[in-house]
Amino acid sequence: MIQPAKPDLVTVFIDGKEIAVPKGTNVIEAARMVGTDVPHYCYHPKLTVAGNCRMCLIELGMPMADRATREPIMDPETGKQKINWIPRPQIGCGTTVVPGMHVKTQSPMVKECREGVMEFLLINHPLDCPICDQAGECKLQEQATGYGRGYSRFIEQKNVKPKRTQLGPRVTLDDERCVLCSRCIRFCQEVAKDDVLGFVDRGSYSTLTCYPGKELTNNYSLNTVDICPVGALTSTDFRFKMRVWFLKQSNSICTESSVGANTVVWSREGVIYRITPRQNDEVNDTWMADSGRILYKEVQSGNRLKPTSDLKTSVAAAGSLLQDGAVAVVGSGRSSVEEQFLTAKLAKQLGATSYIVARHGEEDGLLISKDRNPNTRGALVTGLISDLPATELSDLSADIDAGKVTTILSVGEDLTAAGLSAEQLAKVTLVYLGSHANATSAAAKVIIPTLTVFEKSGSFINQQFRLQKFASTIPGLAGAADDRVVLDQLLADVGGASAGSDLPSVWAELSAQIPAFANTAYANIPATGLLLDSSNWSGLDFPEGESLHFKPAAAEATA
Amino acid sequence: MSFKTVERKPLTFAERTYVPQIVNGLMTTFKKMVKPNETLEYPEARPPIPEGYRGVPTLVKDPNGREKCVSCQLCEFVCPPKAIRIKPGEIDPTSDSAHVEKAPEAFDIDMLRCIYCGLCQEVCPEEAIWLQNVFSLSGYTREEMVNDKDKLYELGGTLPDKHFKWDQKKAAEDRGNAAH
Amino acid sequence: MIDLYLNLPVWVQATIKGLIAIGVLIPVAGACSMAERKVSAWIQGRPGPNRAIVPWVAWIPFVGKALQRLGVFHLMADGAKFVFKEDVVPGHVNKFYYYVAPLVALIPALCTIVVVPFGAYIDATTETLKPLILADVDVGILAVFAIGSLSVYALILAGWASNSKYPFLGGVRASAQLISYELSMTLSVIPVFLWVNAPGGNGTLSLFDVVESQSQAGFLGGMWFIFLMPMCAFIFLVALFAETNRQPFDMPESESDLVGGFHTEYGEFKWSLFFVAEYVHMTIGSGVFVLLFLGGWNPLPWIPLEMVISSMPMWLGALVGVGCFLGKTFFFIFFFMWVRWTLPRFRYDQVMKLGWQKLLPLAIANVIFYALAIAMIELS
Amino acid sequence: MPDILFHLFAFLTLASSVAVVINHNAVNSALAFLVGLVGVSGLFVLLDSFLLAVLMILVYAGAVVALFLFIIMLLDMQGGERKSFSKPTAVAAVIGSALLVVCSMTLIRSFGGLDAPDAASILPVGANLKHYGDQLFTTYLLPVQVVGFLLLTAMLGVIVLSKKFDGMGDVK
Repeated sequence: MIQPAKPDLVTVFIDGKEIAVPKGTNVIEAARMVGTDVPHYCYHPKLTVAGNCRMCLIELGMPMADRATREPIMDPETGKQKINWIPRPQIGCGTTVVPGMHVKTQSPMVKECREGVMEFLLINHPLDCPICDQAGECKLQEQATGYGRGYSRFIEQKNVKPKRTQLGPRVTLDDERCVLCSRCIRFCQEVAKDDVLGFVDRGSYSTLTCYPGKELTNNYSLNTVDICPVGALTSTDFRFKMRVWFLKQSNSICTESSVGANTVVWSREGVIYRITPRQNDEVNDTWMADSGRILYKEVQSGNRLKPTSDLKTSVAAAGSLLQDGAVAVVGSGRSSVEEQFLTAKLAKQLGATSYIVARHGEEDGLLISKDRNPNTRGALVTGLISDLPATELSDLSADIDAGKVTTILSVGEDLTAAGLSAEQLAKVTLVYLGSHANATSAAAKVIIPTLTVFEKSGSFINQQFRLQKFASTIPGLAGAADDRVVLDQLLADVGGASAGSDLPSVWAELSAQIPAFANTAYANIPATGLLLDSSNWSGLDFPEGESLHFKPAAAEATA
Repeated sequence: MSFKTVERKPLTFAERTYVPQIVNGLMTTFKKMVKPNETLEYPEARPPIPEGYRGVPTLVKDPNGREKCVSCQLCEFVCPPKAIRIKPGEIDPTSDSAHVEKAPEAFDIDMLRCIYCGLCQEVCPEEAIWLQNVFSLSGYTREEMVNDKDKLYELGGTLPDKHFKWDQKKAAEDRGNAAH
Repeated sequence: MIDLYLNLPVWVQATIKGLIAIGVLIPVAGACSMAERKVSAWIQGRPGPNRAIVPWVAWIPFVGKALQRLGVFHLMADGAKFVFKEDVVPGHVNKFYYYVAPLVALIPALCTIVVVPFGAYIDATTETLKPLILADVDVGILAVFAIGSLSVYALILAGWASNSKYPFLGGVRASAQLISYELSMTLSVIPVFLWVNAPGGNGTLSLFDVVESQSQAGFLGGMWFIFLMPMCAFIFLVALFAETNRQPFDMPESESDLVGGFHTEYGEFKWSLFFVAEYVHMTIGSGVFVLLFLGGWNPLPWIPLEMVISSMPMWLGALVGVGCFLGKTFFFIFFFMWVRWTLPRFRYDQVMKLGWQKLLPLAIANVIFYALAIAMIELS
Repeated sequence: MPDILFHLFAFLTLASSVAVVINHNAVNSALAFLVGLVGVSGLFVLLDSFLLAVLMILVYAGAVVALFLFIIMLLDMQGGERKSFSKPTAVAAVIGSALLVVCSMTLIRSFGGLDAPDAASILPVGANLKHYGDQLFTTYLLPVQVVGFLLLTAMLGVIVLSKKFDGMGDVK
């Protein structure tokens, strides 16, 4: 039964299955929609179509019509219109669907084409899977198994190419493994806008290389490693560290800036080995910055704070200090929404003023924004602050000098970096919650070690006011407590009403007290995030400029 | 189901007295007694180990003295009791076998866990891990029962294979470099 | 020396004799246990125990090694182990009988040696052959049977006192089995004594006389009873196996169905007493068999000991006699072991059936046959 | 020396005989009986009557008591409740007491009145195997055969009583 197609939809038949797809979709994507995999190397949904690997060959056909009369020619046997199959195979990636198009992805010809292409690709492939880092997530392995012939007829000498070229500080190239798909070249041209890669020589001597005098140094270079379908481009950092099949993947959010790139953290037995981007077409497509990929190293860094006493004792000590003097609370734009909410509650209970420290850096217009706090908007939404934070805590500094503040609770913020002097810190009683040691923790009376973002769960609100959740990827450092638990216990210790520190309880409170979170529960936040209503803060002048999938409110208004 | 009753021959008188059978039995056991022993006096005399015996897993070197393992970690993956633990590492670029690129930095087999299934040997793409003829392993502590890389190579020795896969690879590389 | 000994009071003499008997029998029993392990090993194609060695013995160049291979020190190690092991007494046993049972096992076993002659010498004064025996009483064989029959109480008591089902079953089996086979055993020796006590002679049950009658001149006189009365020897032998609880008749301890039978609840030294008692029984049983049917200390049929040792000094002659006797006895002990590692164990019902329905009628028929035969010979 | 031994064996015999009677446990009684038999046998030995001593042990101690024990164990006769006096028990007690009184009276009255028999006049029946045999097959042939026949009859009776025959239903 043929349904009338919607204006922007095109009806095609893939392996006899009828599907309506948006106009302009290519055959690979259309086939993906019916659940059929069309193997490919060079095609990448976020890049332009090159069509040079020939792996996605399929058979195409159009309904037959009389050339003169335009009358459909019917097949008397089936009673349906005859299909006019194109005698040669076509590439799926470069073919855009047209109404009534018929596609065969499983025909004998297609199968033979794939076998042939695989055989050609493998002719000069070094087959060093045992030492190749791509093994386990290699398209060549997968498709050789799925679509290859299974044996080799090649008895001649294989081509020799450079094995260990440093394309840049973070990327190593093994040219023998390259299948010349040009994804990396297109990425650099189209996404990173840093055109440094290209092919030289011809035929089987074709080699990927940097342009003379140039290096692949841009901050998105590791994305070429991600999109390389084979093991040609490998991350120098991850090189020979661990086989990917041992690694556990957990969804997380990049904390580098307020972009909030979606990531996957790869860990084994409590050790993180690498971070890769996770596709979110609303935020970061399939990319992320190189600088965000090394953040995991803080987990194992030498200046992690280690517990010296049990949590109960520390919390009691901190609680008594906080109840004694005039308190100021310095929250953090790096804390999760839940932690900021609990910090705000604690500040309210203590009658303290609360601050957060802004961090600004260079923005690159792509996936790094000016605001380097991943969760400034969370502090606004949860009511920890009511106005945009400053990079320097001058109010607090003045209060200390005036003696209005005698006790400061810092949630992971180094106050010296926020403009307070050592003398000022010496004047006040400091309680420090945090994961790493710094000048503030050194001056603090009570230190409560907490977890890094990789060891705990929670959510951030990015520059788009998109609520995104992250999961704990590895177990926490022994003895260090989750920030939520610490804050909740502190709250209870200073006489506040604790509603529990686990995510569902905190979110029950959040959805009840914060209008933006009404009817929201942590478990219901979609993997791609939940866009919040930002109209309450539209008056604020956020520092971020335009970046991928984000336009500042002001720019949007003028546009 | 059909069955057939087999008539048993009735016992003769001599058989019924049981005495000839006893005498026969005594003869048999006496013959056994004067025969040489069937058993081995173990620690001094060792049994012949058949070809393909699955003893303690070991790592081997190739005839050039290069360690064959490239730390692909397939054995670690396939090991049913998770007895194998590998820390991959890069070969020093100045070394002779730098073209192999990868070798284990640490390779531990916990012999308290090993079940001698031989899957590691079967899965190894480089023929670097072999279950050889050591069958008696003992130690005083748990730590002693974990064979580290040095111990594994000591047990394994050299595999006299003639593949020279990596030598050929290096030769091809040199040929290629010369051609350019 | 001998004078000194003869001047001692009778009870001191008896004590010395008894101690010597114990001092010989218990090591023999120990040696038997080791022999058993070696024989079983050889039959099964293994070397058997051959590892233990005392360091300073190992230094002796050839002998030390030989002793080690023979497993002699395993025997010592076992003995030491039995002595030093913790004396565990199960909580549910009848303490008195539990402790008494091993003694009851050992005492009758050691007592029997009193009436068993183990050699002979030519008395210098009378120029006649005298037996080497602790107490020469004319009830001889009957005393052996009588004292031997008391050993059943050890098994019954051990089984009953253990207050546990397997030992109990073992005890019950022991009592039934030993009574059953005692009849056949006793009946089987009657023809021998009929032959020895020719009508008109002085009636005797002495074992010395039995041997003497096997060492007379002439074809029939010098013939050992095993050739003259093979059926008697056979019945006696079978009954002897049953009486000493040896395979294939070791119903009371039958490991495969009764765990350990009557001694399941016993361990360490108490258990070793049962163990020794069994071997002492076996040794004395073998000795009695040799005396009755294999010519005792006579080296070969028709070659009496007297003939061999008449020109030797007294002590050497005595030694040759004892040697012949012990040689045959040890062969029989070996035979016991040989049979043990050859034949499978009977079922209990088979044991009972064999005892009552086969062996007893056979023994009675045997007695009647020889009684008639001897009567005919005498009358003719 | 023989005196000491005599007193020892005599005491052993009497004590164990008493123990047989008063013991609750049947196994204890049987074993006390065994000790009593050994005592008696010892007395025979002191009389130089080895044959009787040995036969005592062989037949009674070695076989009969073992059989008793076998039966006791098989039937699991463990003491049990003491029965209250019934009429037959009372009658038996009276008769038994009367007999005991008569015997005691006779014993007391004859004390010192009997001459010790001349040792030489006693035939050495139990001491010598040949004499024993002669007597058994001449003088005492009939009594022995009669008693033997009696035993055989008793045995048959036991078998008949204890065995369940086919067709007798549930008769015990």
